[in-house]
Amino acid sequence: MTSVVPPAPSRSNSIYQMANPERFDRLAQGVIPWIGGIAALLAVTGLYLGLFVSPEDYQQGATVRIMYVHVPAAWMALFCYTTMTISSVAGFVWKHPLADVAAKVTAPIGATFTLLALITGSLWGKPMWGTWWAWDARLTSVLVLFFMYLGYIALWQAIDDKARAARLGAIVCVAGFVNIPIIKFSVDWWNSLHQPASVIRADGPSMPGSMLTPLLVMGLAYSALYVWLLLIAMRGEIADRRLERLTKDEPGNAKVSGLRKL
Amino acid sequence: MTARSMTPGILSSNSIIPCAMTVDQLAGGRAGTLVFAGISFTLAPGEAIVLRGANGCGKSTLLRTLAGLLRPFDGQINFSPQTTEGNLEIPAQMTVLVGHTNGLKATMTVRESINYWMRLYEAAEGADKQAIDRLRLGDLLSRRTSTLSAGQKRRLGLSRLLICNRPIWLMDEPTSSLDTATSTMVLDMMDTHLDAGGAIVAATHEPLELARAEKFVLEAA
Amino acid sequence: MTARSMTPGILSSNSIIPCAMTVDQLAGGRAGTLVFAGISFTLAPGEAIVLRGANGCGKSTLLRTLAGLLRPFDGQINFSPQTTEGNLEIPAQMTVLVGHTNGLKATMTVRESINYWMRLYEAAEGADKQAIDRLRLGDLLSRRTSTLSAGQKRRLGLSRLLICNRPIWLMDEPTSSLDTATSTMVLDMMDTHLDAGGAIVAATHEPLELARAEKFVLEAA
Amino acid sequence: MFLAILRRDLLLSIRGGGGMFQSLIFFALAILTFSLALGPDLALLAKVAAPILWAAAMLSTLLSLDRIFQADAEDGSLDIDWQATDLPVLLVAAKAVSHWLTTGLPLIAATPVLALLLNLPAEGLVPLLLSLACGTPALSLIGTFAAAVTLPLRRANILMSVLTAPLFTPVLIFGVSAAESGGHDGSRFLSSILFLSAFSLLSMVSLPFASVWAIKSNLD
Amino acid sequence: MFLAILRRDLLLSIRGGGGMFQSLIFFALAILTFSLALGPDLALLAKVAAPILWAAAMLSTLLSLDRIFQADAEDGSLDIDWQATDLPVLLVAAKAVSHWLTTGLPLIAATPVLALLLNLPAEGLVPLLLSLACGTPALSLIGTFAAAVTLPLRRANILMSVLTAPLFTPVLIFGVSAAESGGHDGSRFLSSILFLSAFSLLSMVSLPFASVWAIKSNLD
Ligand code: HEM
Ligand SMILES: Nc1ncnc2c1ncn2[C@@H]1O[C@H](COP(=O)(O)OP(=O)(O)OP(=O)(O)O)[C@@H](O)[C@H]1O
Ligand SMILES: Nc1ncnc2c1ncn2[C@@H]1O[C@H](COP(=O)(O)OP(=O)(O)OP(=O)(O)O)[C@@H](O)[C@H]1O
Ligand SMILES: [Mg+2]
Ligand SMILES: [Mg+2]
Repeated sequence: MTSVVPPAPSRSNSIYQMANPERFDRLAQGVIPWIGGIAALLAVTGLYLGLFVSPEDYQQGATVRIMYVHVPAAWMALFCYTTMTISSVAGFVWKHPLADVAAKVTAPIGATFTLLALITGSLWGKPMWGTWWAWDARLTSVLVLFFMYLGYIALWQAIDDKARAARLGAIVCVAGFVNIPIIKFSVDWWNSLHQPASVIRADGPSMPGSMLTPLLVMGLAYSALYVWLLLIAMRGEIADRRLERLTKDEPGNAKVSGLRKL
Repeated sequence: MTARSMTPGILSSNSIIPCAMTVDQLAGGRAGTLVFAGISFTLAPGEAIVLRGANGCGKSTLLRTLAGLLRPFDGQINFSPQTTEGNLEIPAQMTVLVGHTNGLKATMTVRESINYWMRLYEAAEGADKQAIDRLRLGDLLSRRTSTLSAGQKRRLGLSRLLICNRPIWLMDEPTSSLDTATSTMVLDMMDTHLDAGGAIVAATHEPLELARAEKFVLEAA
Repeated sequence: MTARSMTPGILSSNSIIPCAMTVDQLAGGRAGTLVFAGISFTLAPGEAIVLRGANGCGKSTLLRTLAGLLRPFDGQINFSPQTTEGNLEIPAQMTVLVGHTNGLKATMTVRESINYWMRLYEAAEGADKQAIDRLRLGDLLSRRTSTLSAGQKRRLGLSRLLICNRPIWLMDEPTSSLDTATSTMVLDMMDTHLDAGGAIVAATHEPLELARAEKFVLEAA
Repeated sequence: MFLAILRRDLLLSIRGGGGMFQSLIFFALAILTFSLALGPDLALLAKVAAPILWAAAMLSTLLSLDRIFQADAEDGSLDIDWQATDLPVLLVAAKAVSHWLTTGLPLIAATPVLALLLNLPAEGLVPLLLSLACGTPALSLIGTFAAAVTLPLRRANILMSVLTAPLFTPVLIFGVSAAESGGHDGSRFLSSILFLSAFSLLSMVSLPFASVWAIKSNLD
Repeated sequence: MFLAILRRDLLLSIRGGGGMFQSLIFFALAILTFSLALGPDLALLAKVAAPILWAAAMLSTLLSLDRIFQADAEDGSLDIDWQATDLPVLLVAAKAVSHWLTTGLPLIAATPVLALLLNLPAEGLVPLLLSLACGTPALSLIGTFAAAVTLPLRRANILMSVLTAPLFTPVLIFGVSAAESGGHDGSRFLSSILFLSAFSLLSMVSLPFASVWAIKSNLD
């Protein structure tokens, strides 16, 4: 460990000591168009099924169609945070730099999905509950989730040293994970305006198939969209770090001291 | 503990466990940027190293790394305490650092600061008295640290060395803002520590006439 | 103002209005306690005074009183600026103090700090460039001041002297934590200031080889 | 000089989680916390919305006071600024203005969104904003004065709060009164707004000088 | 070591307008301001008393966080304390305990008086106090953790608040739920109190270690 390896120029960019980001980069480059295509296809199918084929709800009328945008967005909001947590743990345990990158770039994507769920939810709430917003456990906890994403992003932005930001981000992310079950079960624990789960529940879905199918297709479309965005963002981040390393290693910046006896 | 409190004054705070430090191919830096690399030396009990070098060359960074306050990027720091029969418990921490800042709380008095360090380091009785005498803090005891002059603050900061009972002193510009008489006194204090089997690494820009010290320059290779 | 901006670079920041300072039976102190009394001296343009004295004897207190940051308990400080035709507006403030603290904002970069001082003192164009060159801050411009080493911070703190265009420099331990090369440079800077008709009062514990300086010791009478 | 200090303070306030976001975040958090604690009763919320917004504005101003002078005094930049100017009242004015720009103004800007979340009736928004616009300058000026008085007591928030709260109270009372009467009670609204403006103006012409005097007595 | 740090922090917190009074004053001020803003409607006050007390407790904890580590980091005493100990978790624990003793405990002590002012029904007091007692330790621990994470960002209250608020929210929700259900809804009260205690216990066994790890990453 000590004398064999020459001192690393900078830990923050140790990602380049491994060949593997290059391999990832090539792999991702090939896969990205395919995933994008799949996402587009699924989205078109899902929207068609949802907007034209599926029936109107006997209570809600046409507004029920907001569901096909709202529900998968809400699922992804939770899913992205879970992914971030898993990547953070992976980055922490196996010191795999790609895991840190994945966690970092998932945050803005997850924040966007959360915002989408919030906006579509309020749009839906106005006709259904007669208000854009209410301080109810479900809605509030999703808002809190949005803030958690923002906090995580702000942490990465505030700390210049990437390695340190990754370490701190990881631990903050894991600590914040306690909120995910609270969001998920908020409708069961408090009497909430929001309706309880009807798809993801222990005793199987309780929704008619004509609504369930487009909803599930939209769910798959959102997931594909996420993977697509994730890969693009990861490539971007890796390119950024490579660039940063190049500028950092400019001659003149590399003044490294050693001891000389007087 | 009990033995100590039964013989007050006999075990002075100078009864340190001598300890050698071996540094091997050490590299370190700040905020992810490498500042120094390939540093190797051995420091035996009774020895001192004086570090010199231009502003920003990494003296403080090196001292903080030796103190365990910065993660080394690479390399090793090893301590080999020389246990004798009497000293069975060896503390994990062998070094103490007095950095650029003195670590004083503005609203605490000099007396309170010293008492705090006594408890923090679980120091032997009498160490406080010795520190106060040695650094001539007697007149200042009831003063808030925020009302001390620069040199008086530094004197209080240095008194911690005598309280903590650690074998290896890491000193960052120890004599800065001290008057000539006090500087000499601090040099004496360092000599006494070396005589007692202690070791010192000090960074300085001033002459610092420490007879037994090896002198090193830290500079861009 | 308009004249200045029309001739950039010609009016260098060294075009100070020379000013003599007369101190008469000055007494002052801290928190109601008298620290010094009966101080009288005259400082003409081109002259320097070096203050020495034990820690806590009152050097910093005297400098802060001269700077107008402490109310004198007694006595007078008078300034007599030597106006020439070109300089009609005489600023009320003739002194600038660089104290123990450098007055830096942790989250501002070096460049931003210098720009701030440029605007604060309404300095002539080019003064920033000169300060940066003179104190070799070029490499550090984009660094936050919190990430500077002790000596680098001091260098930035001293650069304010070259920006503010005041005739009388009050310097509290100017060379503390500076390496030998930089200390020499600061001495040069002081010499240049004296040549340009400025005056200096500096407190120090270090040798400070300022040829033209009168040396005073501040001590209990 | 005035502009230099203003500009620097604005820079610092947006830099690295500086003061501006701090007040804003605190304002939003105070409101979110209270409405979360109050729970999902929409009618209750609408009723307490204006008072809660005013109270939160006052609290976040109160909390931001120790960044007016304390940080500058600790790092030595107050010495520099004080020594740099011939007209210390300009320094104090710059401090008060920058405090308002980084605290009062963002709060006013954030109010419409938060009012929505608090279910404030639409016709109540304009009176609320007006009352805040007339009242917050007084808060900043009083705050600057209190900060100047408590300068030597490092981070002495306790004294600062005790000093400020009595002076803040009239502003709060008339502010809430103006905000609440806005829709329906024209004469009460007008008199409250007039009082707020008079109070702000009075602060503007007197408190900066009082602050200069306080700092002068406190220099050490 | 633990005791030395605890003792010093307690000393500092009562010294010169130190942290303890600061939190207390802020707590009282927040409640007074809000009740002043709400006006003289006693029935309304009684209804919102418990939530307001909880919200004020949470806000004043939030505000006290930057004195946990930031001041120590700035004046260099964190270096000293960190280097003085072989078991850094003890240092963090001392910091969290002293934070609770100087923030959580005084708040609990002040609650009966303030509850009186807010016209809280008498039978609501004990549940409220119980819920605060079970919940505030979690707040102190979470706060210590957040302070450790944001160590290098001097006075980065914005980030601190953004990081802490989400973790505080469950405590606030269950705390209010416990305080409100206390008199009448036994099972909801019990489950909320159990949740609060579990949350505090979980924080106690995990967050000090997480904080040590965060400080280690942050030493500079
Ligand atoms: C801003 C307001 C809203 C937010 C933040 C929100 C949030 C969420 C979340 C997080 C989920 C995922 C729950 C899970 O995975 O178990 C969800 C699901 C759902 N939401 Fe909303 N929602 C909002 C408004 C609404 C409204 C107004 C309606 C319609 C009345 C609605 C209907 C649904 C439905 C039907 C589901 C699917 C439940 C399931 O089958 O699991 N939401 N919402
Ligand atoms: N907190 C920090 N973050 C980033 N870089 C830093 C930090 N502290 C110091 N540096 C940089 O690291 C290098 C080494 O700094 P260090 O403080 O070790 O120098 P030094 O030899 O002690 O100098 P001096 O004689 O001025 O005290 C310098 O280039 C400095 O600018
Ligand atoms: N803020 C203060 N409040 C009260 N007393 C003070 C304050 N600052 C300094 N003193 C006291 O005033 C006396 C003079 O202090 P001063 O700082 O002027 O000394 P100095 O000559 O600059 O010393 P040094 O060489 O250590 O910098 C000292 O006894 C000091 O303890
Ligand atoms: Mg140094
Ligand atoms: Mg001094």
